[in-house]
Amino acid sequence: ACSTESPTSGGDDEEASKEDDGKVHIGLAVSTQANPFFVTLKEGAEAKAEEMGVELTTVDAKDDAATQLSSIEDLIQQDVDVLVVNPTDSEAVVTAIEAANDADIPVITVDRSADGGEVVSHIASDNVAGGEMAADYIKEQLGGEGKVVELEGIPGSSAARERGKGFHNVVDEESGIEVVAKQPADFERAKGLTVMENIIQSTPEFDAVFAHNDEMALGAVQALEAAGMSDVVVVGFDATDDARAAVKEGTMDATIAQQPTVIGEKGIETAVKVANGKSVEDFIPVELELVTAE
Amino acid sequence: MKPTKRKLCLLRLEGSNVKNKSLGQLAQKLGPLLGLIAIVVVLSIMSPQFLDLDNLFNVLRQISIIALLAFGMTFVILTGGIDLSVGSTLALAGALTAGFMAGGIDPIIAVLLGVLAGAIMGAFNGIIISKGKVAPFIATLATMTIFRGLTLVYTDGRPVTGFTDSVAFEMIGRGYFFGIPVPVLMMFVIFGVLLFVLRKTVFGRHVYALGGNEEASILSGVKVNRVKIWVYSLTGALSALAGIILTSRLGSASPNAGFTYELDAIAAVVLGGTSLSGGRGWIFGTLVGALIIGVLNNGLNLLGVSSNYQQIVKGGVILLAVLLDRQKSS
Amino acid sequence: MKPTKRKLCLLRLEGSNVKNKSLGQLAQKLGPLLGLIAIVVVLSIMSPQFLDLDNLFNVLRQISIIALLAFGMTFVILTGGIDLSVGSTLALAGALTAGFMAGGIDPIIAVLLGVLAGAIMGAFNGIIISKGKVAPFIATLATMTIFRGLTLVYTDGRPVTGFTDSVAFEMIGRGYFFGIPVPVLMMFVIFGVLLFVLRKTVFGRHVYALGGNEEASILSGVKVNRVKIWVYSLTGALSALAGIILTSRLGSASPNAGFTYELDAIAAVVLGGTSLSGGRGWIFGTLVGALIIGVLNNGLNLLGVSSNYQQIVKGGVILLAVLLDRQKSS
Amino acid sequence: MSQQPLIEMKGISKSFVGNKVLDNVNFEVRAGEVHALLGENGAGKSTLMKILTGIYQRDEGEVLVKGEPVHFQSANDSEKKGIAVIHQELNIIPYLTVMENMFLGREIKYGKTGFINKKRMVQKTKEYLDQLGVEINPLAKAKELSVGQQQMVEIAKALSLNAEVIVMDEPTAALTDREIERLFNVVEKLREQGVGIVYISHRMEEIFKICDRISVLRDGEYIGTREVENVEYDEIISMLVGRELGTLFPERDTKVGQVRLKVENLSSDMFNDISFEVKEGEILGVAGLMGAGRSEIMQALFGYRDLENGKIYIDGQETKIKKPLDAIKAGIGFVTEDRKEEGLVLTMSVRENFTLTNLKDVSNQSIISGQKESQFVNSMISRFNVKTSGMEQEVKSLSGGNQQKIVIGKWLGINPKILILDEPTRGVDVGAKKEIYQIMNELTEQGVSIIMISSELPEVLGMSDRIMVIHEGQIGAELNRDEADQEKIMFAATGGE
Ligand SMILES: Nc1ncnc2c1ncn2[C@@H]1O[C@H](COP(=O)(O)OP(=O)(O)OP(=O)(O)O)[C@@H](O)[C@H]1O
Ligand SMILES: Nc1ncnc2c1ncn2[C@@H]1O[C@H](COP(=O)(O)OP(=O)(O)OP(=O)(O)O)[C@@H](O)[C@H]1O
Ligand SMILES: O[C@@H]1[C@H](O)[C@H](O)CO[C@H]1O
Ligand SMILES: [Mg+2]
Ligand SMILES: [Mg+2]
Repeated sequence: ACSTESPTSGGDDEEASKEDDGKVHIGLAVSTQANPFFVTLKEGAEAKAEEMGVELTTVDAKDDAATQLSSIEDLIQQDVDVLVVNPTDSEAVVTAIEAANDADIPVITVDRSADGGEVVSHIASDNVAGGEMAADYIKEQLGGEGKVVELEGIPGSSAARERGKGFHNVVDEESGIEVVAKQPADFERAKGLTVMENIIQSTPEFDAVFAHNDEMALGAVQALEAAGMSDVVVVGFDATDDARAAVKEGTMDATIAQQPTVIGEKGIETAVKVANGKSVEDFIPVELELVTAE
Repeated sequence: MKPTKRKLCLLRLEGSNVKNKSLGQLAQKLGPLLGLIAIVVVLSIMSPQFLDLDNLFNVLRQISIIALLAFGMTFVILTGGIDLSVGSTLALAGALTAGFMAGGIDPIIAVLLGVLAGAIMGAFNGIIISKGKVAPFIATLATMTIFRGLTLVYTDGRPVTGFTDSVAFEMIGRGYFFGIPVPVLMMFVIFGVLLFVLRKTVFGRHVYALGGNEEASILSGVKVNRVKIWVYSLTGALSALAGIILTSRLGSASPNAGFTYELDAIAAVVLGGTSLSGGRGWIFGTLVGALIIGVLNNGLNLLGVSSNYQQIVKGGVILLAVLLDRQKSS
Repeated sequence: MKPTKRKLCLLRLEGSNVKNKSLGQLAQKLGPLLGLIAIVVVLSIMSPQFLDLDNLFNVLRQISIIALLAFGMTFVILTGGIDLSVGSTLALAGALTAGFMAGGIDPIIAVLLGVLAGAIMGAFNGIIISKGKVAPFIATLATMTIFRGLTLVYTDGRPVTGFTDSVAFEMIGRGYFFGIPVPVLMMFVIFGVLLFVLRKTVFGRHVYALGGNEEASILSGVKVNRVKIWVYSLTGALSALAGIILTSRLGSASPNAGFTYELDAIAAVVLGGTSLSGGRGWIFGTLVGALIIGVLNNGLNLLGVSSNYQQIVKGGVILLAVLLDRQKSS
Repeated sequence: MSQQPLIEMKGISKSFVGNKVLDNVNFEVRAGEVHALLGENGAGKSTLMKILTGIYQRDEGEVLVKGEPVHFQSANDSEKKGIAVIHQELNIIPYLTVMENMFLGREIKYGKTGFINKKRMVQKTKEYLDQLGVEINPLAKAKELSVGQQQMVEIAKALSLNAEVIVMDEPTAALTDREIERLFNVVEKLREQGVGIVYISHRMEEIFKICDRISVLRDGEYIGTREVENVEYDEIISMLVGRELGTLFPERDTKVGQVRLKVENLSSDMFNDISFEVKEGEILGVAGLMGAGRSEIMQALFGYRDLENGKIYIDGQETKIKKPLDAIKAGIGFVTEDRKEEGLVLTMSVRENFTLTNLKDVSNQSIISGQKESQFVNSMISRFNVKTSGMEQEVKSLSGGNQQKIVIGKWLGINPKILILDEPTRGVDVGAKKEIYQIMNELTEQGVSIIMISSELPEVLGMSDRIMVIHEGQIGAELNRDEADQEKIMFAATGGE
C-alpha cells in the first residue's frame, strides 16, 4: 500500500498534449521576480519563446524552495514538454526535478545548478571564474597589497558560495591581500547600504570592496560616499544597467558581466531542441566579462 | 414558581427564533466553504486540468504544510493569542531533524526528537506568554527572530543534506498510502484528532473559554497558564511536523524554510471564520481557509498568471472574502 | 448631603496613592529609556567607536526610516489596530516617486505625489477597516500583499532609477543641514509634530479614546470611522515618506524595499511601552524603541557579531525588555 | 401638565434577527416629570431607550420630539435635539482622564482650531462634579476610580449636556446610598428646571421616592402607565411580573450549624486585619460604602488577589488558597460583582457557561459526555427558571437577570460548601431577585454557608443572619439580624458619624 511512486504518474499523455495544438509548451520556474537579474533572464526567455513560436508558462518561487517545488508540480500538472528551472536552492530543487523525471518531462537548469535528478543540460556563467576575475582585478588595482571587504550574497545560495570560493581562491594565496570584514547582505541594495555603514564604523581602514552582486555594491557605494571614502575600489557582479552607469560615472570601479538575457535565450533554444528530440550539450557556459570604465 | 402560559408561549416562540439564528450562524459558518466552491467552479471552467484527481492530490499535498501550521494557529488564535514564530520553528525543527539523521540517528527517532524540539520551542513561547505575561504578538515576534537565528547558527546558513538514504523518512513527504499522498493523509488524520479535541474534550472547552474571557476562566478554576502552554506546545509540535514533511519533500532542510509562512497560516485561520479576538471559531473553517489559499495558488499557476499579478489577486480574494463575511454577519 | 470629613480624608488618601501610582507609571514609562541607556553604556565600553558623533549620526540616520514607520504605527496601535502594509506602502510609494521623476516630473512635485499616494493607500486600509469592519490585522495583511504585487507590476521587478540628477531629491536622504543629516532632522521634526498632535489636539484624544473603548467613543459622538481613516492615512503618508528617503539614500527604488519592516516598526512601538491592545502608550517611547533597535544593530556590527548571532541577541533583548517591563508593572 | 410632551414614542416595534423584543410600545415624557420605565430583565427597556436616542433603528412606529417627527441615525443626532443618556453599561475610557471622558466627542477647543483647551475643561469638569457633590480629581485616570465613581462621572457627563431630556438607565446599580442620595438631589433640581427624566431601575423603593409616573413593559409589550400617587406597590409588581409576587424576602428558618469558614487577620494593601467566621447554613451580609474594600477581601479569600497576611480555616482545617482553583477545590464558589468581565464567557452558550466550573463531573477521562452535560444544564435551566430559547443560546443575548442566574448556577455544579455572592442582585428585576433569594435560602437549608456583599440595605437586612460592615478596609461593626437597622449600618459604614 505504501510507495514513493505517484500512482498516477508516468503517464504517456505527454504526447497527447503536444498534439492538441501542436505547439511546444515550456515551463520556466524562476527563483524570484523581485531581482532585476532574473527579470532580465525571464525576458530573454520570453522573447526567444515568442520568436520560436513556443508556448511558455513562467512560475515564480519568491526565493522559497517549497514554493518552487509546488509551482514546478503545477507545471507538471499542465503537462509541459520541457521544464527550465532556475533553482532557489541547488539541493532542495532535486525532488522537484525528480518529480519531473517521473513524469517523463526533461529538465534544463539555468543560472544555478541542481545537485541531483536527471538534468539534460545546464546553462550558466562560471561563477567561480567570475569570483576569480573580481579578485584579480582588485589585486591589480591595489598593486598586490591591501585590505578588502567582502559583501556576501544570500548565505548558502550557489552563486554566493561559488563567487566567494573563486574570490578566495585568489586572495587567500596572496600574502598582501587581507579580507578584513565579510558579511552577508543577501543580494539586496538596502542591506548593502546598512551593512557597509556598520563595517565603516567597525573597520575604518580598507581599500576595496567585493560584493557578490551589483545591488549590494551600489548600496555600499552610497555608504562609502556618505563617509567620504570614494577612493575605495568597488567591484560588483552582474553588470546591471545601474551598475554599468555607476562604472561609467566612476562611482563603481568594475563589475563582472553576466548575460542573463543570453542565459534565458539559450534556455529556451535548448528546451526546444530537447522537445524536438535533438541532443544537447550537458553544460552550456555563458561568457563572463569584466566591465570597467575603460 | 411554575412558568405561566405566556411565558411558555414566549419560550416556544424564541425556540423557533433560535433555529433561525443557528441557521444564520450556519450560513455564516458555511460562507468560507461556499467561497471555496465558487473558486473551484471558476477555476475548473477556466483550466481543464484543474479537476484531475492528480491535480487535486497535488493541491492537497501542497497545502498540507500550511494546514498543519494553521491548525496549531487555530488553537492559538482561539485562546486570543497569535504565533508568529511558526515559520521559524518549522525551519529549526526541520534542520535539527535533518542534522540528527545526517549525524546517524535513526530516522524515526530523529523525527520524534524533531517534533519534541518543536514542542519545546512552543512551550517556551507559552511560558513567556502565560507566566511572563508578554503579549503573544511580541513574544512570538521575538522568538521568531531567535529561532531563525538559531537555525542559521545551527546550519551555518547552508541547507542541511546527506540523509536521503532512508526510505521511511522519504515516505513522510513523498510517499503514498493506498494511493493517497502521505502528507495529505497526515493532514486529515491530525485534522480529525484536533476536531475531536476542540469539540469534545475539557481541554478544548478551556481553549474556547480562555479566549472568550480570560478572567472569568481563571475565576472558574481553569488553569489558564497550563492551557496556554499546551496550546503553544501543540502549535510548536505541529510546526515541527510541517518542517519535517517539508524537509522530506525537498530532501534538504533550508535555513530560510518557512519564511513568512505564519502569514499564510493566519490568513487560512481567518478566512475560515475564526475570530482574531479569540473564543470563536472552528477548525473545519481553517481547513477550508487553507484550501482556498492552496487552490488559488495552484489555479493561478495553471492559468499562467504572472506571479506579480498573483499577489494582487490573492490579496484581493482574502479581502473580498472577509468583507463579504462581515457584510453577511451584520 | 455634603461630603464628610472622613470621606475627604479617604479621597486625599487616594489622591496620594495616585501620586505614587503616577511615579510608578513614570518609572514604567522610563523603563525603555533606561534600557536604551544601559545598552548604550555597555556598547560604548565594549566598542570605542560607538560614541563617535559620526557613528551616532550614522545610527540616527539608519533608524530614521524605521522610526517614521513606527510613528505611524504608534497611532494605529493606539487605536487598537495594526498595520502590516507599511513596508509595502514604503516600496510602492518609493517606486512611484522614482518613476515620476524618471518620467520628468519635478522632484518636489514627485515627492508630494508620492506622499499623497501613500496617504491614499493608507486611506484604503482605513476605509476597509472602519467601514468594512475587517480586522486590521487581516485587512492590512491583504493590502500588504496587494501593494507589494502592485510594486512588482509597476517596477517589473527592477529597481527604478534614472533620476539621480536632482540635488534637491538627493538632499532628502543624503543631505546635511547645519551638520545634521536631513533624514534625522525630518525624523525629529515629525516626532515633535506628532507628539503635539497626540497630546494637545482633539484628534489625538480621540485616537486614545477609540483604542481605550470603541463603543463608548461611538456613544460619546466620536466619529470613530473618520478617526481611523485619518490614522491609517497618516501612517500611509509617513510610510511613503520613509520610502522616499530610502529611495534618495539608495539612489534607486527597489521593488522589494521595506520587506518585513512592519515587524521592526511594531517592535519599536512595543519596546517603547505602547500596549498592543490600544488606548495606552506614547510616541516618545516609540522613538526610544526605534533607537534601541538601531543601536543594537549598529553596536552588534561594531562588535563584529555575526549576523546569525545578531538575530538571536536582538530577539533576546526584545524579550528581556518586555519581560522586565511586565515584571515591574505587576 | 397639559402642554405637549417633550417626547412621544408611538407604536414602536423592534426585532433582532427575527426576535421581536418590542411590540407596539407607547411611551412619553413630559417636561418636569420623572418617568419611571419598569420591566423585568429583558423586557426591552434599554432597547426602547436606544431607539429613542438613535443607537438602534426602529422597525415600526413614530418618535416625536416636541411634536416634531424625528429619525435619529446616531447618538449625535439625538444629543443635538437635547436628549442625553446615562447608559446602563459603563462607557468609560479607562486610560483617559475624568475630564477627557466628560468631554469626549465635544471637547472645548481654542476657537475653531483642533487644539484642546485643557484649562477650561478642567474647570468645567469640576463644576459639574461639584453639582453632584463628589470630589473626583478631573485629571485622574478613569481606571483609577471605583465603579461607583465612574458612574458619577457618567452622570456628570449627562448633566453637562444641558439636555431637556435625560435618560437614566439603571444609574444607581453601582452606587451606594450616599451617592444615590446625591443623585436624587440633582434629579429634584432638574425636575424643577423643567427637564424630563426617564428613570429605569429595578429598585422599587427608588421609584416610589422620586418618580411621578410609571410605565411598565413586559416581554416587549406595553402594559400601562400609572401616576405614582395613585398606585399601590402590589399593583405595579403584578403589572411587572404578570402575577402576585408576595413578600420579596421569603421567610426562612435558619438552622445554623458548626463554624464552616473562619478567617484570621487577612491583610493586604486594600484592607487590614479582617477576621470573621461563617457557620453552616448561615448568611453573612457584608455592607459598606462603595470602595470600602469588600470585593477585595472576598477576592483575596478566593485566591484571586494576593494576601499579605492572614489565615483561612475551613471546617477547622487551615487551608492555603493561592489561586481560585484552590478555593474551588476547598468548596468555595464566587459569584463575582461584574458578571460580564468576570462571571461569564460572553462568546459561549448557556450550556458552556453553566458547566465551565464543573466540566469534570460531566466528562469521562477528560472527554465531555454530551448527554451528561445537557442533563445537567437542563436541570439548571429549570431549577433557575432561566428565560432562554435553549441551552445553545449565546449568553450575550440574555437579559441581565438571566445572565446573573447563570453566574450563580454555574457554581452550584461544584456543590459548594461556601458561596460568596458579590452584589448578587445588581441590575436584576424584582421577579428574578426573589428567585435568587429563594435559591439562597434553599442552599442554606442544605447547609451551604453564604457570604453576601450587597450595597442594597433592604437586601442586607432582609437576607442576612449576621451583618459585617466594612469601613475603609477594616471591620467597622458586626451586627446580628435582630439588632441591625439602616441607621446602625450607615453609622458603621461611614466610620461613626
Ligand atoms: N443587540 C441585540 N441583539 C440581539 N438581541 C438583543 C440586542 N439587544 C437586546 N436584545 C434582546 O432584547 C431583549 C430586550 O433587551 P433590553 O436590554 O432592552 O432589556 P432591558 O429591559 O433593558 O433589561 P435589563 O433590565 O436586564 O437591562 C432581550 O431579550 C435581549 O436579549
Ligand atoms: N484594580 C484596581 N486598581 C486600583 N484600585 C482599585 C482596583 N480595584 C479596586 N480598587 C480600589 O479599591 C478600593 C476598594 O474597592 P472595592 O471594589 O473592594 O470596594 P467595594 O467595597 O466592593 O465597593 P463596591 O460597591 O464599589 O464594589 C476602591 O477605592 C477602588 O477604587
Ligand atoms: O547569478 C545571480 C545574480 O548574481 C543575482 O544577483 C543573485 O542570484 C544569482 O544567482
Ligand atoms: Mg437594560
Ligand atoms: Mg465591590
